[in-house]
Amino acid sequence: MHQNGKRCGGGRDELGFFHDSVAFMIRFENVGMRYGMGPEVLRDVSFHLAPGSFHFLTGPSGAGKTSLLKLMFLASRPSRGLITMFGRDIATLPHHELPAIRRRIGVVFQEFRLLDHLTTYENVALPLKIQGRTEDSYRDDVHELLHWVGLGERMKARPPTLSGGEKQRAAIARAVVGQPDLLLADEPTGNVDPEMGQRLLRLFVELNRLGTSVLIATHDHALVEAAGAPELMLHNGGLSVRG
Amino acid sequence: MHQNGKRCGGGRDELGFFHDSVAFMIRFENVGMRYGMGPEVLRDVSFHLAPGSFHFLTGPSGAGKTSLLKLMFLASRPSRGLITMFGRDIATLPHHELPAIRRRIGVVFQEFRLLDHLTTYENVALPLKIQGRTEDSYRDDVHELLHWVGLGERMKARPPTLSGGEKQRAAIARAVVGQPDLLLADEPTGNVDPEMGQRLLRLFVELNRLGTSVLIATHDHALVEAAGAPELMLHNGGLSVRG
Amino acid sequence: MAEKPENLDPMERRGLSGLLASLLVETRSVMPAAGATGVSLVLVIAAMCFLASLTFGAALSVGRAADSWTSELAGALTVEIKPSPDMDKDSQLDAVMSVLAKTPGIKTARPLDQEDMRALLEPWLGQGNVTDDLPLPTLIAVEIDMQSPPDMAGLAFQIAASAPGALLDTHRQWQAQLLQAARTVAWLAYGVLAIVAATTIAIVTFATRAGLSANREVVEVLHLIGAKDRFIAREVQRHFLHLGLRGGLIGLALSALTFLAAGFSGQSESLFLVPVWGLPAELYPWLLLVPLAASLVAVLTARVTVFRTLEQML
Amino acid sequence: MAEKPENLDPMERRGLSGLLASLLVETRSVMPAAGATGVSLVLVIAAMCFLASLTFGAALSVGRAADSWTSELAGALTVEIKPSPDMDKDSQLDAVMSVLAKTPGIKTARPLDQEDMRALLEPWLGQGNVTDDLPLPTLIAVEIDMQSPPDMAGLAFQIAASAPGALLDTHRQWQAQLLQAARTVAWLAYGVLAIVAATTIAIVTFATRAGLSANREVVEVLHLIGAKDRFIAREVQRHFLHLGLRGGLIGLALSALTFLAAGFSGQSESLFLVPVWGLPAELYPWLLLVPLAASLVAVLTARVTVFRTLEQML
Ligand SMILES: Nc1ncnc2c1ncn2[C@@H]1O[C@H](COP(=O)(O)OP(=O)(O)OP(=O)(O)O)[C@@H](O)[C@H]1O
Ligand SMILES: Nc1ncnc2c1ncn2[C@@H]1O[C@H](COP(=O)(O)OP(=O)(O)OP(=O)(O)O)[C@@H](O)[C@H]1O
Ligand SMILES: [Mg+2]
Ligand SMILES: [Mg+2]
Repeated sequence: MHQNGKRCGGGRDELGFFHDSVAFMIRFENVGMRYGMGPEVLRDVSFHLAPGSFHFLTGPSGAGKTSLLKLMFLASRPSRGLITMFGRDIATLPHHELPAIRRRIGVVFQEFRLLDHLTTYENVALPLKIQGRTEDSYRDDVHELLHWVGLGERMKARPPTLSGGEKQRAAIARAVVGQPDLLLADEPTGNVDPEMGQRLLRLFVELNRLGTSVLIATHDHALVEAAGAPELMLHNGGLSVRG
Repeated sequence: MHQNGKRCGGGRDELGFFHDSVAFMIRFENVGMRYGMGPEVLRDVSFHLAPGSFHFLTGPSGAGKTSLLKLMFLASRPSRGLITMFGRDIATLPHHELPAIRRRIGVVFQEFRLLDHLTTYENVALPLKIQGRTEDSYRDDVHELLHWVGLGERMKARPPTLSGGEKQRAAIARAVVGQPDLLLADEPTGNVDPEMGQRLLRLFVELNRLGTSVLIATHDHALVEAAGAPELMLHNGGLSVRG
Repeated sequence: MAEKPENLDPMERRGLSGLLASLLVETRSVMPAAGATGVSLVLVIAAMCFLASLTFGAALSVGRAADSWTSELAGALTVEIKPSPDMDKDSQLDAVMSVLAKTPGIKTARPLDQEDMRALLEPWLGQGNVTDDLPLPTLIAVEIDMQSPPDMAGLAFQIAASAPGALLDTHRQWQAQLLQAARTVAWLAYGVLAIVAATTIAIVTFATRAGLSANREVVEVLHLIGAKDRFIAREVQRHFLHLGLRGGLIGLALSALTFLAAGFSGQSESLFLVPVWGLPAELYPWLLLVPLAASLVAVLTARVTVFRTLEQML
Repeated sequence: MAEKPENLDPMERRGLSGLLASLLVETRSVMPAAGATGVSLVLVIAAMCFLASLTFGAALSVGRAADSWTSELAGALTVEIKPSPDMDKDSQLDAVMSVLAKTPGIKTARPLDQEDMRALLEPWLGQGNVTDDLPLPTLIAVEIDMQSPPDMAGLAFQIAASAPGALLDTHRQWQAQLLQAARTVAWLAYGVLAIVAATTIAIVTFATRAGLSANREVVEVLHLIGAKDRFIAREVQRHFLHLGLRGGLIGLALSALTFLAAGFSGQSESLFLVPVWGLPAELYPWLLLVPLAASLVAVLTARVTVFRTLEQML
């Protein structure tokens, strides 16, 4: 992985924004992954992402994009290889330090994974609530963000009554509300119209400008072209880089 | 709604393929719909679809595409107006005749709605099983269809272990397996790559050529352009037609 | 991919064993095989059937004990003959016995001998105190035929007339109290049974509904792709019949084992009315009613709930 | 959209009533308020607590009745004085009474008078048959202090020596049998209690786990967005504490009502050992243990299950 333009930050970056002063935000070395006894979904994947970088992750359906993201947001372990996140080898990380790392990562799940019993507002505020912040300190921010993604009117609706695209935008809002150091978005524009897609892309770019590293798995070529950011391409379990 | 090219069948169509010899497959007249006490999601929607036609349904996220489809696959009732399906007024249709009508409609749900405890094969075969057909009579067809949508290798996997795009393709396969008279697809290509999207479009076109009326709700402009079929556009609860 | 016909239904076997297997083992249906909620439903039903079978068994044997005891008690009379200066003891006895022998509806009449009297009185008078010179009344234990009991008033009159000092004691004083006791114990047992049965029904009902809510998505999808209400209901019922029977039989087995263990533990003497413990062998088959009832409740609940769900659905 | 601060937590009230309210009413937490599975969990816990409270109350009062009855029985002795040609009745009595008066550990000693004897014997001998000329032994009812009982062997020797025909009867024959009966009934009550308690624990455990499986997605999402295990466990525990307490208190209220109704229904005479029915007022507070135990079981199950789930998760 090499630098590309402004947004794809250099290897050694001294932005005071980051908690560790490490060279790489994420580093994969010869990572392999399989589900159970199945075939290897990922094979010898090696790359690194610098702090403040912006990348897309592409590949045909079933190529392993979601699986790769799962490794990054610590939802599953690799079957081999080394993964370093924020300068820490995640294989040796003690269990109680994982939540602190997860809080630095915002995730847009491909299946949204909103909590059906909470309102849209509560869903989006959840990461802040979990960090122990009081509602007074974040209420206005959350409202503003919800309006930005076009959910100002649906703030008190519960996810089952949202349209597909509304759910997706709520999921995006939840992922970015905490201004994470790393944003992982899995197909974040699959259910919204192109205009809304461009609007959401601006949100990601803005976030990136404030220091967040962004990685977006997508099939949407228009999005990739509009952003002009480098592309990690998965094919047959292997990773190659373009741009 | 007016005829467009070959695929958008004329008002009065005498294709022997259809069980009723009616002019319209679907006819909406001044249909309005609201959820509970909320605002009207659909307002004064009037249109008709001829047998054997092919249309897209577009509109911004939250415009009411899914709501409109729900009316067509008999999942909810309009709050006002008249809906005629296959020549029958659905408001006066006795309860026990609804299953027969539903069987003539194939639906790709936006949220897939596969049954998690059945294998992909069983999920896809379900509409046939429900019609009382024996497994011997459909096994080969289902296998062939699964291979066509690229799920040949994942036939025995259960939905929770499928990737997003794989689930979507399974949902599509389930909708088309019974060669329905009407296919309603809600965002059927949101989770697959453009190549697969084109492949799936070919499937729909093929089905349409065999006599199925097709209505696809989508945000994917590339798809709409590739098919060149007329577009129903939802905006602010109202419907307009292009093409 | 060469597809072997290995997804042929493995339960296609026929015959009685096939039927049994298909009742107990989940056949391939469109409902989810026992998942987390399925398993816990089975266990809840098992636990409730265990309790209900224990109570049912206990109530059955208590009820039966109380019944037989009541009829025994009601069938027993005593004739007392006080010593009289006007007639000697043996003549008194002979006169009364001949009256009893002539009366229809009397099964047996047996004068209590010295030994019986001693056994009766010694706890109260102290060992060795019941001596031959004690001027005790003569007692005759009379057993009547409960099917065609004699006319009590007439019998009492005839006995009093037959010999001076002779008196028919119908044990009224004792009987009132003891019958009341027996009735109370039986009522108690049935009351407890009613409470446990009601609780079991409530729990099975709610557990079934909870189990169904996990299957709501399945029901909805089946409905939307055109399954008939009856098809869905049949599938759901069969699913809950399996769960109910499996749970019920586990509970039944546990309770039968408990009764057997208690029976073998040797404490099988009867304590007042309560047979401590062990169920009479001929009552075991009745326990089968419990899992059947539980399954029925589960199936009916599932059926009603599914139809109600489907009705709301359009 | 002008947002009023109406989504302020309505449970922010403080104080005891606030605490109680927050225990019973679901406070706004990240766990789903009682949905379908929540409601059925509450009802299952309520039903089981109802049964368990009934059994617990019954076992408590049976146990207490058996205890007091046992100690009454064990604390009672009888001295029999048979008529003797060597000493007249009153001297015999005086001699024995003075021995009893001197012996430490004896609470009271009371000679039974003619009335007592008649009451004792009439059921056996027939009314009017216990006449003054019946040469009955004299009986003295002795009540001993169970805390510091007298030396039985010594006492028996002294009594026998004090007057010819005097004998200490420790009721051994009766006692053995009756104590055995009391003990059996008490054991039975506790055995039933144990069975019901075990069943309750099993059902609450499985119902809780079923309830949790509905919340698995919530737990997983919280985990993935960085919630600490302790936070998740605390939320889940609080949720199940609410459900458990709510169910437990419903069950408790139902059982207390049942006891009260039974108490008022007038059948409050004691039947053998079984107090039929009604719970002594001072035992009601003990019933509180049942919902507390049920909530504890629910909370612990939830805690263990959540931690196990989280451990599997990385
Ligand atoms: N839990 C699982 N168990 C077994 N196999 C799985 C599991 N999850 C995914 N797979 C398989 O691994 C492969 C990669 O899946 P993944 O979800 O990573 O694909 P993807 O690139 O995200 O695809 P899509 O664009 O369709 O979402 C697929 O073939 C999928 O069937
Ligand atoms: N069950 C419901 N209860 C209340 N409101 C609902 C419900 N379902 C949808 N809505 C609302 O109705 C509007 C239209 O929803 P619908 O799902 O039809 O939109 P859509 O056009 O399919 O959008 P998308 O492209 O995002 O899927 C939305 O604002 C949505 O929030
Ligand atoms: Mg994916
Ligand atoms: Mg939609």
